Amino acid sequence: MHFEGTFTVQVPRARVWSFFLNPQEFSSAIDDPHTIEIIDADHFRGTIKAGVAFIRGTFTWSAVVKERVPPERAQMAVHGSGMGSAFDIVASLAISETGGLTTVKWAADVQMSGTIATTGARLLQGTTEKKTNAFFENARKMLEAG
Amino acid sequence: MVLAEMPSAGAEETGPFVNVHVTVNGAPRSATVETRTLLVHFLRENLSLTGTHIGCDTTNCGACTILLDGKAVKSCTILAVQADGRELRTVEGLETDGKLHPIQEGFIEEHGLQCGFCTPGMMMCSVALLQKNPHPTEEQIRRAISGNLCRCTGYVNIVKAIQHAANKMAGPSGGGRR
Amino acid sequence: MIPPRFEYFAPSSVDEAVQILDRFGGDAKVLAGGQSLLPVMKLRLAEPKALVDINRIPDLAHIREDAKSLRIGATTRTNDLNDSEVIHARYPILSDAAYEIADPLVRNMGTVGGNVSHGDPANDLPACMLALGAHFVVRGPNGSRSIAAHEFYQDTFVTALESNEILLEIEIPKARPGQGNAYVKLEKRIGDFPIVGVAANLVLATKGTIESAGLALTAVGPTALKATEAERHLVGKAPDDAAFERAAELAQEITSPVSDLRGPAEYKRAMVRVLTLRALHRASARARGGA
Amino acid sequence: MTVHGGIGQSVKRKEDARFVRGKGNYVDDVKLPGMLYLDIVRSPYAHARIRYINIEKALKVPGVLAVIRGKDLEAANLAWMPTLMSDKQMVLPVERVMYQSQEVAAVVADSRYAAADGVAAVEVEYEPLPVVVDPKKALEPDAPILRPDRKEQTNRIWHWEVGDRAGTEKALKESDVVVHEDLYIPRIHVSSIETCGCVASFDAMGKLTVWMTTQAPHAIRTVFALVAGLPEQKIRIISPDIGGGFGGKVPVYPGYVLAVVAALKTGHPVKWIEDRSENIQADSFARDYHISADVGATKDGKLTALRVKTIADHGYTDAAANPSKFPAGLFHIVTGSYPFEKAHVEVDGVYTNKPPGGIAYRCSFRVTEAAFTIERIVDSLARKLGMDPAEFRMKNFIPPEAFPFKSALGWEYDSGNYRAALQKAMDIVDYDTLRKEQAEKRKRGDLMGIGISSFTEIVGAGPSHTFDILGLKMFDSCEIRIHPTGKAIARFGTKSQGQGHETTYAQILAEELGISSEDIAIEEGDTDTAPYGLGTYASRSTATAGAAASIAARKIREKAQKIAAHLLEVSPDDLEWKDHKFQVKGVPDKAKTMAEIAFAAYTNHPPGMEAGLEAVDYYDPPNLTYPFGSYICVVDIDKDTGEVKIRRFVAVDDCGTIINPMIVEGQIHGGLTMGLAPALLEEIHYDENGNILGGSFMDYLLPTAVETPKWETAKTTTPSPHHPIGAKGVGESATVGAPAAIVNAVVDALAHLGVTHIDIPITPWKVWKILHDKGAA
Repeated sequence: MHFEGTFTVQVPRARVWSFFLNPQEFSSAIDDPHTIEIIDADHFRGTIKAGVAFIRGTFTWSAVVKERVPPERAQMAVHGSGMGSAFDIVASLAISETGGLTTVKWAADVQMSGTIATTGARLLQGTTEKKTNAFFENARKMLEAG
Repeated sequence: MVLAEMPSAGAEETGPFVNVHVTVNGAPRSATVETRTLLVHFLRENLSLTGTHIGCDTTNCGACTILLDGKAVKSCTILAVQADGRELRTVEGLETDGKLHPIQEGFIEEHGLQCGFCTPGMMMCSVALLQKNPHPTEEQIRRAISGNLCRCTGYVNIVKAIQHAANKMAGPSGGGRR
Repeated sequence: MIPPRFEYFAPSSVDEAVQILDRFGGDAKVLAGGQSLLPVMKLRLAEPKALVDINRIPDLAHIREDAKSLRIGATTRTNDLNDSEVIHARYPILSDAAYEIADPLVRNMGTVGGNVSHGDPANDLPACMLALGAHFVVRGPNGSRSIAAHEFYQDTFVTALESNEILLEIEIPKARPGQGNAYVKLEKRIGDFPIVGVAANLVLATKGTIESAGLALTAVGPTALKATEAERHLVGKAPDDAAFERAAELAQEITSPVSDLRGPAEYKRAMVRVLTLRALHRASARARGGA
Repeated sequence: MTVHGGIGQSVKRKEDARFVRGKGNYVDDVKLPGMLYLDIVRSPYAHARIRYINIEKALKVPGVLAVIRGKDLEAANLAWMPTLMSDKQMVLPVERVMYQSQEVAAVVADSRYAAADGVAAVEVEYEPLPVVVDPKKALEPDAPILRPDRKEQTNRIWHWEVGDRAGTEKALKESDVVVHEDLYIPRIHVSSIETCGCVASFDAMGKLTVWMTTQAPHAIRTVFALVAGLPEQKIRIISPDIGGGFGGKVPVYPGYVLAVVAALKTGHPVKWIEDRSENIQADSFARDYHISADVGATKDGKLTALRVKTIADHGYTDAAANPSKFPAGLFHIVTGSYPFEKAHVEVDGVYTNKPPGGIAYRCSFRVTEAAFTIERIVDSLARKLGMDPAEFRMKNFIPPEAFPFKSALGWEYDSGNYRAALQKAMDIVDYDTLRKEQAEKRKRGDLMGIGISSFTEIVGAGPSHTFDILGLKMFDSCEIRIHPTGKAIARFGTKSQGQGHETTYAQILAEELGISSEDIAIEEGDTDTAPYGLGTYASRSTATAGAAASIAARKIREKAQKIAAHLLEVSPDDLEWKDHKFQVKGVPDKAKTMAEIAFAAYTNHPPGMEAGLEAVDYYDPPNLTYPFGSYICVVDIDKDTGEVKIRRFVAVDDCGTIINPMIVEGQIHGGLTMGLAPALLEEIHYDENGNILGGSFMDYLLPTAVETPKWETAKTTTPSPHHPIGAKGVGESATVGAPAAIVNAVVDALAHLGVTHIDIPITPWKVWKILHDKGAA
């Protein structure tokens, strides 16, 4: 599944960059209850209780920053497993600035495997898209709120 | 192979458990089981009534069909505790005093079974149908057994078996019997 | 497939049930018929800490028509809709739907309350409730409230029902003279989830025009969808091909089907039109006293 | 005088007495003292490296006794096992998983529930690897090599061809008309209503008994002996009542091996029963054939040549259950019912990240693929020539007088009368009237189609000169003992999974021995008692073990004749077998029944003769048998939704001599339904990441009683000349013949729009799309 979007905030580019590359900050934009442990600047891991309504389970996850070109682009790979399933996300950001406005172009390739992909295919696409959009929308709001 | 230390060291508590009392084929039966015990496992493993089968895990195939208070239901998708205090009937309860139920006769006479695996569920579903509707049309029969999958027979003879039983159960006034 | 462990409660009153739900704060789940919940638990896609079995609470299973409304209790079994004279005669949309929900055995266990409150966009009764303008009576720690069906469905599996609330009853406006309704669905195979379903409810004025219209769609969006524009278009029109065609087009516009094992999005959208026409024609025929 | 329950009688089935009472004994009904349960951790990935498997939490789950990983098996050299096609497959992976839902570890616990909890607690860390689900992409030069363990660094497992390549090319070039079709037969799953499972138990003497859902218990015993190094006399395989097989219970699945290992290590009996989802997602599949076919004809409609190229997707290992000389099974029966002079077939077996297989789906070794191909493409050819498909077939059939007929690809058809079968089907369905109705409907814009399939099957594998599995020749066996009171027991090397062997074998013996079929007990499936045989699949039981029954019975008759002569004080040559007893020629009241003879065999046998009345036969068939039939399907199509409804389906089958007409009809009904299933409903689909879509009965849709039409059956009878009673076998004919009839009917309904083919399953949206694109919706 591929999702992408763009948003613009009235926040300096450096601030946007630091938000998305700081695990403590960006993880606060995740709606589902989660934990995070920072291994080093490029490696993080934790757990997340993800799902929709009562269809929910705990996943362990790990993330690695694959590309880091401050302050304009970055790529992160996240891998998680739980509920007889696994997810792999490659998220990339392109951050540009014009006239005091910072534009974030994001893309996420999400791959689900296992029970969820097999039995939940009927509902997977919409749910994943919503969660992805919600994350970036939360991020935007947090950035704007300062 | 790695063996667990026995008994499992620091194991969490098992359970929770619950007492389940039911009437099965007219006789009271009870057992203490985990709350999560599925009715089909309760019947097969706790009560050793293995005529009720398991063919899927998604409530589709109907091999586990039994009667719960007279209604045909899929026992793989009911907790044993939900049946507490209620009346169950399984394939083992169809024959009475050494005499086969008309549906059992129908399945034999019309060759309504091959491997026999779906048969108990199919018959229990049919018994419920005939209780509610003693003279079903072919369309009604096909609809009534649409939640019971058979891979061997192609259903034609199952339909005939149910019609056979309907005629027999209806008796002389039912119009079907010679 | 074995469900995970849970605590089991079988309260004998609604208040007791609400208390338990409240105590578990979102980690408990109501068990009605269990025909959607238990399969998900067997797959271990849901692991509630507790199940609150509401089947032992008296008087939650009923179908009653009074001066104002048809009231269906939450633990009424789906098949009871099929067996009810009043439903067949006056609310055939519900028996249309009930006749084809899952299979007869599932319908003996599955409840009307479970079907409408599960929040699965592929369930059939939510669209019927939207078309009929139903209200859901729920009770929580702070007492009862009534939620309109069109405010109930928020997202896939997400409804206005709080985790400490229980659906008690569905309240449907009493059938009026000149009312006719129908539910039409397309399946790949009987008992499968629908490819598309359409619920239509029409009230014809004595002069023959459409006085009010309810139209809702199954399995073509994140929830059952109320086709408000199409409904608005129909009101005041004659129940004819032209009005229905335009309503069908308007209904198509609100859909966001996904391509899956039940067909490509393009097909589903096209079927919304076909089924909307069929549902409207059937509802209209029934409104005029036909079958 | 007929014997009770002899050949040709619709006697009721013996086995039904236990099944209708819920007293069948299926594997999951086996319960032993101290029995443990095994459940399996499966891979969410279709292709991944295993980084680690953490079992600490699982071992702490209450009731969990042990966890088995690949590396535990590797130590005992059991991580890999051979397949029936001399490839190898994993019991548990050590390094990589190769398909989604592959076994990764096994948990042993004191209950089913605890085992499931243990499975949920095992943590596995994977590193995803590139996934190949499309066999055509697997053959591209830059495709990842899925099986680096092999010498040949390619995803092509094998290339196999037969026929006259150059001659076929030439004949096609010289043909007036050539039609080409690409046909994809998707991956499907047999989904017998009982899944697979076993109970493994070692006794105090170290003897292993395994109750197992297997169609071939003897072959399994030998495989276990070879793989595990156990002495074969210390292995007993019991195949109890089987809830449907259809080919899915031929392979050796990892779960069986794991249960045996667990029983050995724990000292307890261990039960493993798979869930439906595991069954669909990980057990061997059928079909997945990408077929490309060209057929030529003269302009007056005479078939000339056939060329077929196929890519066979075998998943990550070739674990098909074909005779070893035929990696593509009997696919070269693809010339079907027609006397092609030139034909050529080539097949490439390919590895992908899917579960293993290429097994049957109620079909004899790729025969459905063959029948579908030829019956589809001759339909296209008839259409191109503007000929009626029935007329075209009638014109081209191998004529009855040409049998035995040697096909262009090397088979010798034993007997057939194809025109008679098609004519009968046309008469029953009232073909001409239907064509008129169709013409009128088409004028009104209504869609209706009539489809024909005149298939030829090839079953009863097989003659020892050509047929073996892992070197084991494909004979089958019968052993008969007549008791002193004239009752009998007979044991066979086959194993019924619903076919009714307890009834039909007794009927053959009743006919041959003059003993009521009710007085003959039939046993199969216990390797400690039954004679060795290759098992039941590919419609081979009647053709092989059924023949063995006749021959063994005739051996008994030889001895019985001598005993009768002794009793009647005449020379054996003075006796004849008539009216199911030995009588003095021309003196019917001087006779001895088998009961009298049997009693004498133990109480008063001739001096110098051994006591007893027993015989055994291992029957090596001289040829295969070639059942055939003609099917006509009538469909109506809803032009708004694209839904296809089968209005009528007439099946005329010829399976030679019929032993029990009731059972034969039942087999045809079931076979037709499993022909309908892939034509309209069933398909196992994978997304590009190798996720299986349709991996449970929620999404993999078996036909119910509502979609299944009221099948109309009829027969012609052309006995097999080489089978002792002229029987051919029938279990699979209908599955082989039906799909083409259904597809041909749908294509026929849409032919005026230029449609020549629609891939199965024909879903409503495929039909709607055609109608929509052609402006006809």
